[in-house]
Amino acid sequence: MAEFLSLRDAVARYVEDGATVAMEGFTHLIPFAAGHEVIRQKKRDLTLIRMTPDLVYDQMIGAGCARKVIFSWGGNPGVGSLHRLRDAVEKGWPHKVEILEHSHAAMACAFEAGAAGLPLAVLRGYVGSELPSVNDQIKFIECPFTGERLAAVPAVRPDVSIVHAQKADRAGNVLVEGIVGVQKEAVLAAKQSIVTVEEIVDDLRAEVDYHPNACIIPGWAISAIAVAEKGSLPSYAHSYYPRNNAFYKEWDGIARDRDTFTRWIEENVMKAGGNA
Amino acid sequence: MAEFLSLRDAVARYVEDGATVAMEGFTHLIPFAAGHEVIRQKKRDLTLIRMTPDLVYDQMIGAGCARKVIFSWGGNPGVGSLHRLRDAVEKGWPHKVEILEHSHAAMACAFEAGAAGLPLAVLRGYVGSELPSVNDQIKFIECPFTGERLAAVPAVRPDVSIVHAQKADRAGNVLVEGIVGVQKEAVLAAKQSIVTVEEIVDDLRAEVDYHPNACIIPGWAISAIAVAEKGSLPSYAHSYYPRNNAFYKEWDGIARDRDTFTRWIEENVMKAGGNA
Amino acid sequence: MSTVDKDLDYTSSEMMTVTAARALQNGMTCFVGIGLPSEAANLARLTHAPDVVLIYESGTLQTKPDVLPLSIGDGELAETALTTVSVPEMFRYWLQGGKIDVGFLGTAQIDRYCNLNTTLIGDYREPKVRLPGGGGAPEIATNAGEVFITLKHSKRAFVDRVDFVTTLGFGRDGKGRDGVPNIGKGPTRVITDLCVMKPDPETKELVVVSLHPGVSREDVIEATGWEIRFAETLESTPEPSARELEVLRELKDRTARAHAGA
Amino acid sequence: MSTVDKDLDYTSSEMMTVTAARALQNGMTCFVGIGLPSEAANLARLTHAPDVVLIYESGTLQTKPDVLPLSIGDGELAETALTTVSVPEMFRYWLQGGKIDVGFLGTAQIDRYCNLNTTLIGDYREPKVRLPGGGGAPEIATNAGEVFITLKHSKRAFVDRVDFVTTLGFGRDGKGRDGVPNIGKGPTRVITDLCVMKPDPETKELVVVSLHPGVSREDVIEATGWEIRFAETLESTPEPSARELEVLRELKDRTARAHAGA
Repeated sequence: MAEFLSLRDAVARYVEDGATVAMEGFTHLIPFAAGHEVIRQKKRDLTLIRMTPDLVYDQMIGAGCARKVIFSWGGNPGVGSLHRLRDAVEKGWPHKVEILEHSHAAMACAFEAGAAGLPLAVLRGYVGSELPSVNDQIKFIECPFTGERLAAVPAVRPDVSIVHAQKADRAGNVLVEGIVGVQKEAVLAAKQSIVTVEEIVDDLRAEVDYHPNACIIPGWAISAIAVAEKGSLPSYAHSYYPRNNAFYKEWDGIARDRDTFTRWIEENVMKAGGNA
Repeated sequence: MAEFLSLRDAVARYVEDGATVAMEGFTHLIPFAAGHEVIRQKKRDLTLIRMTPDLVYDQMIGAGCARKVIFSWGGNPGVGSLHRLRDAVEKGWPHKVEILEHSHAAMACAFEAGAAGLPLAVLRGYVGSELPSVNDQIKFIECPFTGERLAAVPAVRPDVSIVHAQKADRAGNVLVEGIVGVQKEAVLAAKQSIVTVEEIVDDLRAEVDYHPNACIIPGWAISAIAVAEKGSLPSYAHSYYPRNNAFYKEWDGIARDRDTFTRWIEENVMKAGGNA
Repeated sequence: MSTVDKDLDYTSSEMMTVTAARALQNGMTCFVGIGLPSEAANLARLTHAPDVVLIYESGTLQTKPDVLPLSIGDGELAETALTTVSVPEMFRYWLQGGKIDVGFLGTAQIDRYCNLNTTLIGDYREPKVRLPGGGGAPEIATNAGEVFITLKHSKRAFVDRVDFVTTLGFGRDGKGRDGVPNIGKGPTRVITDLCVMKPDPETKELVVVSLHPGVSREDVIEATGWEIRFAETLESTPEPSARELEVLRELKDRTARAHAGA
Repeated sequence: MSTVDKDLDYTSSEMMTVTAARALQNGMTCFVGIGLPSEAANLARLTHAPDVVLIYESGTLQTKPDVLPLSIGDGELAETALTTVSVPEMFRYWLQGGKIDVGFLGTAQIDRYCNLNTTLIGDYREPKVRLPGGGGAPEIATNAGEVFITLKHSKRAFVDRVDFVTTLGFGRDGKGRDGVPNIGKGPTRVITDLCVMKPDPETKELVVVSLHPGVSREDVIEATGWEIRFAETLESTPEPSARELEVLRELKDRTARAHAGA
């Protein structure tokens, strides 16, 4: 049953040093507030899973939280590189970070398989790609009915998943709307889960925009809910606020240089309250 | 691109003798009008796939359309047996019908795999069940990561799938709402598809109850759309009409006896117009 | 349907439903079979377990039907659900994904090791009676945390050897779950109109642990197709409370009225 | 960004985008990569192919953005989509399920057999330049009916040997799709700011089939990292029409205005 906690308490309780953590949100509803809380609490040695690392993982990697990153597209969308990710992988700053690299299709299937309680995902994938030569987690199986060779990857089963959503109600049920990405799968695949939300409403079913088949995660499938207003800025929240495109461009300058980056984190994350 | 056809023309064009046909709708939105049209057009030797055969397949089997039935629960829900299915399987009337029997989980996964373009579905299923001893389509594979033994079944890939839905718009996009069952998967898994609908509206996106994540099947993924008002009676259509429970009970008496059944089909299906 | 117990103001059917309902704890997630399990699960929700989460295989998550559904996918289930998902999602994410505490099942036949048969009576190729088949049960029984079973007690149902193992209890020899990874505990109690049974912790053979008021050991022996065992300290099942009976009867009346109309 | 052709009122970038747009036919379903492919696909939709179905990997089905998205999951894409599905559904049902006629991709490196590299320059363990990675491309390239590729022509991009095959064209030897079941046709055309290339039907090696106005063979040779072949009858790419240029420029202006604000 979801417990309503402050973001600080939720991260303190559920994100342990050394844990495998998935923070999802496919360009939309990226849990930045939660990422900043992880940085403030100086979590270390995390295995960070995310299809598109984006700025949130660039910040966490630069701040020294990550030991390993599992991803399928690691760029600053619409801008260029993730300089902190590259600096960690290529130059080992602030320390060496290991990467494990997939395609989107494989990671999406791996989250889906995790949610479905399976140990593996099977897909028509990686045909002719050299990714299997650098990722020993990609194997191939033979279909027992057709003999076709199919790719197999291990299911994603994080220790904790963190996602951001529009609303929760007092019973802890969460609504995700718009681009829903793999958030529901991330929550269901994880042992523990934290959902940050823009706001708490009385009852999702009583909301004017309630729809019988809306993407709702029931409160009993979530560990903790924390209110984090504007919790996904500079990414966006459908029907709440738009993406801060200017900041994505600015980030390129901030993240290019270690000192500029460190100052930015110090001023904008470490010194900020629980809701930066 | 979906073509708007009469139900008669749609069935005539897409349901061929000997075809593999999935008519789905999980207790809700069962495509009865289409089933009756198949009976009227005296289609023969069909392999009928459906998780819950229900009255619609009982009628088609009794009317001689089926050669084989693939299913996972074959009863009259809330009432008892499907007498026509039993008579065909046990006594060979009107001719012998072969059955291939799964669990719901396996069939749901097989539809899902069909929609996902895979040749097989993998599940944690059939452990300790004797169904694999009577269904040679159930195999077991070993997970290459964990060594776990997992069940595998072939994906469902029908020649044609037929489902009923609430609305289509003029571009052929279809809305399914309420209990959505495996209708979307059935349509996407099939080579051809017919969707019968209660009504045609101008534009689904302009409807008052439009929701960004509603279950919508785009017109270009459908072969034909046919209007069939009350097309799922005696089952129901969420927000249109309730289930005719009385008829489900009555059916028990009608279907118990070959002559009563034959008369009922003659009077209620064969003599009815295109919209029985 | 069932006869009223002579000295008591409730039927053996009501005794069964109330006892089955009490097995569900508040807050549990329950994957509900249609019929007796559905009646018991909703009674639990309307009495001691208001926050029990009822899930039906039609995709209706956390549903609160006002009347009992006739079919597993009645409109009532969708209209009162928190949300409704596709049937593949239901079986993949919610059942196989490990979100279900208890699967609540009925059956046509059951044996001493809780194996269930809902497929047929007789031989598979030449059935005497063809039953509906497995439905959701085979995977509910293995993927839910535990399984409750409720059915009427009779020699036709409680058989020495089920004609077909549709759904695993503990296997023909009681060892069917041994060493199987990622499998639920299996059946933990069977509730009938006569008694409550639990599997022996070692052998997994069903043992009567509680007799309903007015029921004798002989009644159970008479209605069971094998030499049924009794626990050393046999309890007496607590009677239904006035409130439980009132809520159950109102529920069934509402249901009858609702379904008579259509 | 690009220089205006001397005698013509359009840039080589515009020439590339217009030519790429023309490759899309009305009614096609197109899985759209961000950047140049997205620009071309939306130009097609706004000109000759109003019913082209644009699908982005963020789950937005049949979207009609008024301005070009910066990221693959901009709000604009969801707000103008017919419906938005989960990312697993997008890759499983829509791409792998065979519903995509054409995948429209960009790339950092490409070789003569249309293999694409978006992973890195240099050695995998000691990269000189680390690129974003595969994203959706590896499975778009094999599961879509065919693939169009668009990128700027330069020796850095058109290399003799890609440093890493992120995404299959026709393999290191041109035979990478031979005998593979259930695989799309692969790349059928490559559109650059200089020319249009297509794979040789036999060898699968890229052949220039059309030169853009004002571009010489030498320009292409100069900008290609291998000995590029030319078709026997080399065509001249038709110029952009006034309407195409107008629509493209309006689209880019609207986009610039929209993104300057945020």
